[in-house]
Amino acid sequence: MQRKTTDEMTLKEKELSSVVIKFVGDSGDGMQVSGNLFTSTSALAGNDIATFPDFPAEIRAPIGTVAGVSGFQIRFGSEEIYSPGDSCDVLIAMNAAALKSNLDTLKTNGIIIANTLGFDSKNLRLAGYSSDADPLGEVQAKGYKLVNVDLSKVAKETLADKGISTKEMERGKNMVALGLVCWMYQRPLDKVFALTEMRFGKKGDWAEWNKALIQAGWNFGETLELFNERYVVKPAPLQSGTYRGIAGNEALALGLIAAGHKSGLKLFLGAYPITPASDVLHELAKYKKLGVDSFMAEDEIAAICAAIGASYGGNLGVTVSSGPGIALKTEAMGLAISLEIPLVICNVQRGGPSTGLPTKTEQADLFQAMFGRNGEAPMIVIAPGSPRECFEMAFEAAKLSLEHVTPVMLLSDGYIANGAEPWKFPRMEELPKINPNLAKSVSGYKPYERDENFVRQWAVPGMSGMQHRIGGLEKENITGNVSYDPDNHQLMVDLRRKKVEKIVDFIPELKIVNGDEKGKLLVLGWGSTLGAITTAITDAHKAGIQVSQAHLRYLNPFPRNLEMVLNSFENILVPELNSGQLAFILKSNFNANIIQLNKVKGKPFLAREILEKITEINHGS
Amino acid sequence: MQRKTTDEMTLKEKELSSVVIKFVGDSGDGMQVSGNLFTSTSALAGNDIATFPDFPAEIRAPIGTVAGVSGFQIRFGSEEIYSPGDSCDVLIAMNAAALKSNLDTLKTNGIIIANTLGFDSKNLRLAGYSSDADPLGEVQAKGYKLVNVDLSKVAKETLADKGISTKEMERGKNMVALGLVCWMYQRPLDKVFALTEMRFGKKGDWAEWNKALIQAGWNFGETLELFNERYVVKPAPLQSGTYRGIAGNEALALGLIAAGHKSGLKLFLGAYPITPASDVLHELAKYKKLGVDSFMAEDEIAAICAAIGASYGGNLGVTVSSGPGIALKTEAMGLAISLEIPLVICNVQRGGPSTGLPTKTEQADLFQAMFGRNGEAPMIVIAPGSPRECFEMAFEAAKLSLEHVTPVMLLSDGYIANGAEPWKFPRMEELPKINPNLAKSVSGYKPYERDENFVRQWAVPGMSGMQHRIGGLEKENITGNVSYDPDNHQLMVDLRRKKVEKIVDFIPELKIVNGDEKGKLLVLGWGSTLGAITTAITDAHKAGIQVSQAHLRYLNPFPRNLEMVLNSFENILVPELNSGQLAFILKSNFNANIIQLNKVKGKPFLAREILEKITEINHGS
Amino acid sequence: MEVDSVLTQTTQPKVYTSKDFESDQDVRWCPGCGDYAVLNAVKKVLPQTGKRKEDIVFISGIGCSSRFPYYVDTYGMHSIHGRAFAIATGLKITRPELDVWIITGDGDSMSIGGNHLIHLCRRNPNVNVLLFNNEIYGLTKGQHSPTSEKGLLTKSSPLGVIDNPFNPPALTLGAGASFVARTIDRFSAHLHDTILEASKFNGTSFVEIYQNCNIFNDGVFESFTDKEAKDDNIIILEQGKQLIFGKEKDKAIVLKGHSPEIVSLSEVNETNEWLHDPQDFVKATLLAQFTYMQGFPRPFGVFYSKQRPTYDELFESKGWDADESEIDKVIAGKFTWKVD
Amino acid sequence: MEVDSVLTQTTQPKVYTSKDFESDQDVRWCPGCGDYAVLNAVKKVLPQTGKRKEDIVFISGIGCSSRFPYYVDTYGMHSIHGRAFAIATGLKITRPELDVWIITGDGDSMSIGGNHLIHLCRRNPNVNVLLFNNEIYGLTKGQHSPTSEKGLLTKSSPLGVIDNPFNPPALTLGAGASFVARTIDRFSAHLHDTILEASKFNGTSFVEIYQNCNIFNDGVFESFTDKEAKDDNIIILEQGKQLIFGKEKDKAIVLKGHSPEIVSLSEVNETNEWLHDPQDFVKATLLAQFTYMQGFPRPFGVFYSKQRPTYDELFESKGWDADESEIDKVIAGKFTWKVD
Ligand SMILES: Cc1ncc(C[n+]2csc(CCOP(=O)(O)OP(=O)(O)O)c2C)c(N)n1
Ligand SMILES: Cc1ncc(C[n+]2csc(CCOP(=O)(O)OP(=O)(O)O)c2C)c(N)n1
Ligand code: SF4
Ligand code: SF4
Ligand SMILES: [Mg+2]
Ligand SMILES: [Mg+2]
Repeated sequence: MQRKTTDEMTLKEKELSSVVIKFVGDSGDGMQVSGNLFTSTSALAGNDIATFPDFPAEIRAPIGTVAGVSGFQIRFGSEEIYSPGDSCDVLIAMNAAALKSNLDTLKTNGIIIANTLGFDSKNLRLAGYSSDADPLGEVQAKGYKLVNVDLSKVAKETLADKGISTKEMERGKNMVALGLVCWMYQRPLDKVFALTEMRFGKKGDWAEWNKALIQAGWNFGETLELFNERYVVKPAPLQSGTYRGIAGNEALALGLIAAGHKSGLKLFLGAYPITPASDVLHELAKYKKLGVDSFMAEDEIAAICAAIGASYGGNLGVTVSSGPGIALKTEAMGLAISLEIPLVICNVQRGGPSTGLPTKTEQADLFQAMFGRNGEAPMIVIAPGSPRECFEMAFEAAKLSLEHVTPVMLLSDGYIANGAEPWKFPRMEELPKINPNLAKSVSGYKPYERDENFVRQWAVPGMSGMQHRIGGLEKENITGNVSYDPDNHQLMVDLRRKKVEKIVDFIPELKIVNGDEKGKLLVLGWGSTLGAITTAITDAHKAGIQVSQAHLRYLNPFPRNLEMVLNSFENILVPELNSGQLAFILKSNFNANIIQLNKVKGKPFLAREILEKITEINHGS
Repeated sequence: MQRKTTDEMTLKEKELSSVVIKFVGDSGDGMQVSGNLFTSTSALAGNDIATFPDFPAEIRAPIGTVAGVSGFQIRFGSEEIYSPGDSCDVLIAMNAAALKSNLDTLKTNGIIIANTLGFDSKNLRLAGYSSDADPLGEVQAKGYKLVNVDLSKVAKETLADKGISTKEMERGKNMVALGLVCWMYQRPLDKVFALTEMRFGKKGDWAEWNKALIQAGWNFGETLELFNERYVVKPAPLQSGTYRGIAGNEALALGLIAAGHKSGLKLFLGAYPITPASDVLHELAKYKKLGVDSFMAEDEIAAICAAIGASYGGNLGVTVSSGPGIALKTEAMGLAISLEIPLVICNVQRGGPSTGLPTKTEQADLFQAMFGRNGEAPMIVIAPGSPRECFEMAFEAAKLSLEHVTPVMLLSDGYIANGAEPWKFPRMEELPKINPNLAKSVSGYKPYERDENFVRQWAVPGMSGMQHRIGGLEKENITGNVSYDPDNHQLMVDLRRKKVEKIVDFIPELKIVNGDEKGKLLVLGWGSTLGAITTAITDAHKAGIQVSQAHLRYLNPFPRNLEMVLNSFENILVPELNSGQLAFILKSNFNANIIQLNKVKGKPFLAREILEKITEINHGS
Repeated sequence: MEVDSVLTQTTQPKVYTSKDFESDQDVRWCPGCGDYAVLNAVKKVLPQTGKRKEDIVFISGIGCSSRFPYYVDTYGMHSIHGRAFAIATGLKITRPELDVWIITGDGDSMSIGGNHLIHLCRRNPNVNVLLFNNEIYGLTKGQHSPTSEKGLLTKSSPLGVIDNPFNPPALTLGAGASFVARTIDRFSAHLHDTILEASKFNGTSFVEIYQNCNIFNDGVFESFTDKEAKDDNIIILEQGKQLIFGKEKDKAIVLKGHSPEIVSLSEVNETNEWLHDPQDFVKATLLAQFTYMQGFPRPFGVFYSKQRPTYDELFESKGWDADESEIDKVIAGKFTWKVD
Repeated sequence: MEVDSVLTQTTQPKVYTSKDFESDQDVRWCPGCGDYAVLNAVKKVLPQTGKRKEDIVFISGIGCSSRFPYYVDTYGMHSIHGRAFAIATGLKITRPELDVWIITGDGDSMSIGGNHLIHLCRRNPNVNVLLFNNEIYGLTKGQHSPTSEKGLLTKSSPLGVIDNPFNPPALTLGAGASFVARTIDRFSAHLHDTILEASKFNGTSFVEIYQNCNIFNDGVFESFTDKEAKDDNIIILEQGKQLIFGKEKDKAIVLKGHSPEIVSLSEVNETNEWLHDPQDFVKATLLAQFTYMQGFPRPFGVFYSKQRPTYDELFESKGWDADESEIDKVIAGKFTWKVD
């Protein structure tokens, strides 16, 4: 192989405003590590970022098969980034299966960096190619830019003298790939090394070796005539401040911790593992030393019931699950609603119905959240729109719950739970105080006496002179004694509803975040579609289409001005990752021209899909 | 006391078209027995009838207290009777507590037959009257007709020589009351005696004694100047045929038995007791000898899961519960929806949320039935309108479920579950055959291949050559293999929805049952409000108000012509025993002027309440 | 913290009488129901626990027995069917200073609540479980329960129960319970003492209380309470004492190897003598087996009582030791960067 | 009846080989997972049951192990988490002629499914339960399970598990199980034989299978499989044989009264000799206790096996004996009247 130095060749340098790359390989290939390091590097380079890991289905499949492919997608740019991108500019494919299952996400003319060894006949067979197939030849024929690199060989050469087995040496190939990509996008090597040290420690063999591997990858790019271009992605115009990367589940956990501390109450999590919600348990379980109590219960019912018990005891009780687990909590949610105690129920939604698609994303539990209980059982429902919003909205859920002494459901989903973005995180002193509506004076305490917001005072065991008994039977207004009185039942049903409706006074109005306040078309999303919608709107504006955007974070009750907002537009496009659940609710409540855009594929929207619909409506009108 | 014979006095005879009487006393006073015998007697007399028992809250309270009052209301008439009546003409009150808790249901100028001993100072105290209260005096002052009868004394006199204790003799007072009421309404004594024999046997002391007690009551009316009127209620113009009395829960059980037999499949009930659904289990448990399998499981989840197992094995799996139990079944319902197997889920609704009002009625689980599951999980939902319709609709639920191989939810409620009416019951040969869509040919069986109605063929264990594995994960179209494919998921979500929507071709259109086909006002009800609405409509028509009536028995999917029907009326009044759940769904689906009438008091509508609303709308428009 | 500030307003432990624990609610069980006896016994035990009223909490499920919390003037929750165990666990481990009682029925605890019961037993938080076993579903008016004897005719079993009944002491021992006892509504002193002992035990104390439902299952326990019959049908367990029973106190149960045998008192000797030792798991298991062993008297008393670390101790709930700056650190995480 | 008419088309019992039970689905456990061994063993056992393929049904819950049904060419349902027991009960009692297997994990069966498991044990329908105990949640990637040992560090227990683990044989025996056994993925003959014996048992047969999860809990059972260590750490139960173990087969477990003791083989005598008797409930309970008894070897084999009437026999499911006229009578009820 002929080697040249960079000086000798004419290497074009091209400036890009945003790039999507995806590391894909076998579950054991360390793609998440490379991806994460590249993300941090890009963050330090000042780019805006969104990432999404793409794990294989639950069980580890045999090495080399399509079922075992693990990916990490990152989009970084000099402009604001709202989503990890519809399609990739660069695919780093460690084996044939990785290429096979991800080729359709690559842009026309996109670059494929193929790890040579991963495309040998054994790997082709494992990936399910016929014995005479030549996938790499085919992709070239299709016009993709193919860069074949023997990453394993570089790794082996780099670690040749370290006295470790070939297999272990080859494990370094993900770092070589990282180095190569860092070279392509001119990420400063010193920062990459610093990050590597943070991750693998400063001492120990692998700390050094990994740096050597990255350097080898970089050199490989530098010295080899693999590419005729190199790219520059300048810093994005981000707000100044200190940032960190955050995934939704982590943000959710942190939001709860912050809320607990701000309320002066202990945070208690009752949970039972379930994909994609388990990480919230894992995260909170770490902070016992700070006073966070987490309890893994025997099932979801026990989990919510333990949280109810904790709340009853004057703590901030929280339970976290996903669709099937939330289904099991239905009866106990009714109890919490009837008791009127604080409780935060987080549903990190996944594909349904039933066990469905555990590792895939969906927004199809909105109906369950709104309506899925026996009797008249209204509950506050809110939903974050992005990973970092999981922090804010978890905090908000706890705040509403404690201050209004009533359960709150928070709807996240697999997409924002695992997706990550930079976050200009707040300091605790910047966060509002939470004032749980605890009973204050002993004299004449009545458990179901309410204030002007229909909120009852919350007395907890240990408070002297306020002993009382409550339960799931209908309660007499004010006293809380069991009551079968017909009029009292009507009254209590109404009061519980009014209490939830009254929340409208405590939540922000809906804002038009993009576009005009009035017009032909409003795109109204909720939850995790925020990024894709924002990208689509931005693209639409670039294309000269007049369209506005608003995003619902409060689903029950709706913001006070929603009706006004809806009335300000001729058409309302409601994109949802379900068959039209929010649209159904809107239609019932408001007289607006609702146009649905639905996708139930276990995948987030592509911005393109939304843009197409916007364009279609724009043409049509 | 001065005695005269009937001949000596001028006793007016008054013809009435409909009468409401209520037997009320302590739980131990035998009110249900008197009520039931009077009902049967009136049935034999050719009247149309509706009855409603009014049990005390769950636990037997101390004798004589308001909490322990048990009542039995019957309305009988020479015209068609649709509901047990808003208010009573006659109250037979065995004690002070009975009067206290039922006085508000008595019509102005209504008759109170008061059992003297039940109003002694002890009973007044137990009923919560102050020591100087004179409730009987008060009711007279208010214009009610008070008839004081020492029923216990008559009973004791009648049984004086039988060698039983005074306490036992006094137990006969309910039969004395029955005899007296029979005299008032001229029920033929021979029929009453025959019915008494049916109930207590022809032999044995009490068989004879009861007849003597009834005779004594009759004689008491005959010989005493208690009343100046006696009443005639002529036979109603009922369709000719053989009738029986039927309560909703019994009808539900019988409908399932009939459906099982008609389908050739074994009926399997998996249930866990819960008020007001338990009677369905009790009823079905009796018929083991006919081939009905009933299984009392350890909880509601096991109950539905056992039913799923039974269905999976080729039986007609059924589960029955009420709100809180249905909540627990949520996850498993999702499984049945995903598996696409037959399953009938009956919810005998009660007051909610949570444990709520277990013995009271409500229609507030419609949302739960329609939307209460994770993911896109549509399910057929149907609801009977009266006790006897519980038979038809249970049969229909089973038929739709078996023929379309999909779960069906049936919504009954406490009111029709316990209420009873005459029923011209069908013979088995008159019922349609049910054709479960069982797999027929072995070759190339594909578990999720569908016919033109989107219905899959159902192969069950034991069928050779059709072995297959199914589960709650998303399934590949046709093969049923696990599939994570995005497009397949969308396809399957759509197919499951279309299958349910397609049911519209197999259900009857909505009929205007009363009034014109077009007009200003349609009253559209669902479920147990049928009787009260029909009464109100009939009354409205009598009052010259133009209003039409239609009743939804199919809630998902709606009948094909619902939109057309709605469009034929200026206003649609939707009375519901909830806060407006059907109204909400209608508003979302149709552009109609929906007016809600809601009552959440644990009690059925009074016809009057609906009539008032009709009148109000009529004036307003 | 807000809760604390209110909590510290509270008074010091008081000396209570049974009457102090009467609530303002009418007791609504059927006249003659065995539940009354248990309520009375508990109201007598509570003053002896040394706990302040406001630090005592009764959590129940659903059932006749589960109405219990309404009738004691402490904190209380009448929750949902079968879930009292889980609710009490969440409460106790976050507020270990509270005295937490669980009230449950045989259906509530062994049918729908079975899973939570066995998990409670293995975890061993310091709570007291009073299981009102009437071998029937009272509140729903008479269906068979998981403890109903085979063949029992009820509304739900018109052909007789075919399910083998659970043996509550055996089940809880198998699940790892650390304190297992049985008593009966009609022996008021025994009832009182057993509940008192349970309340003192540090760990989950499980007390099965035979409770007569005079409406739907009247007389199921008659052979243990009937003056004539009872002495031959019951055996009272007393620590360190022999297992002697019979009207004449002339029969004893001994161990032949690992097998229990009924002998006349005179046949007891050093090698076969069985002295009751509640710390002995195997003996407790054997006693539990008597429940359904033909010819053996039914044991009442403490079968097993052996302390081990409680779940609330191990769980180590504490307040926010952290000040805001520590939370700030957690929120910041390990890797941050600055944008100017 | 329709089902019957299709069912009677079926062929007579065939002679199968293990291969006949291979389904068309790729097996998707991690390479090295202990689940493979169990699958192989079951596929070898099935031909020996004499059942037709179409009469065999595998019902599982959710978990790695619960993927099992996809891999055998019989009928099967991969149901929902913890509910296989209930589903299998409904199936078996209505179709008693079927051969019903339940596949479950330690989380599936002892955590979320605990209640259904204990009720299955007490009811005793003739089904076979294979519990894949890897002392971890595999499918959800490594949380502690109810059988995880105390102190285990997992994602959900970063400070170590504080819950006392369940002892599966003890729990099931306490719940009234009639057949309880334990085996392990790595002893293929023992695994095969135990499953075969379970399949032959008429009643609920509960088999705990120690199964290595080489991803999230690798090596938990190493001391029982390690060549060097195992002989001192395990004891193989064989009917009628003494409880002998140790590398030199020189140690025995004997009964001193009701207490098990480890002695050297030479110390065994007539009075203390312990011959394994799976019909002896008390001995089975003692064996179950070895699980967490310091210094005692872990028993493998059939702890307990005692027939009693099965639930499906008692349930007596039958078809519609009735013809329409009988149903007509039921519909008419006791009291009818005529209107002309
Ligand atoms: C989820 C749910 N299922 C069923 C019921 C109905 N229910 C109430 S109490 C009860 C059983 C009562 O039996 P037990 O626990 O033995 O208590 P007892 O009344 O005998 O004291 C049942 C099935 C309910 N309230 N909630
Ligand atoms: C209702 C519900 N809760 C939780 C889950 C998530 N979940 C799937 S498998 C599993 C536990 C798996 O552990 P185990 O039963 O031991 O099986 P293994 O994977 O170890 O074989 C859990 C919690 C689920 N699928 N459904
Ligand atoms: S039904 Fe039975 S358990 Fe319930 S209160 Fe009455 S006697 Fe007691
Ligand atoms: S995670 Fe563990 S139990 Fe699951 S397949 Fe992999 S090795 Fe087996
Ligand atoms: Mg009970
Ligand atoms: Mg496991």
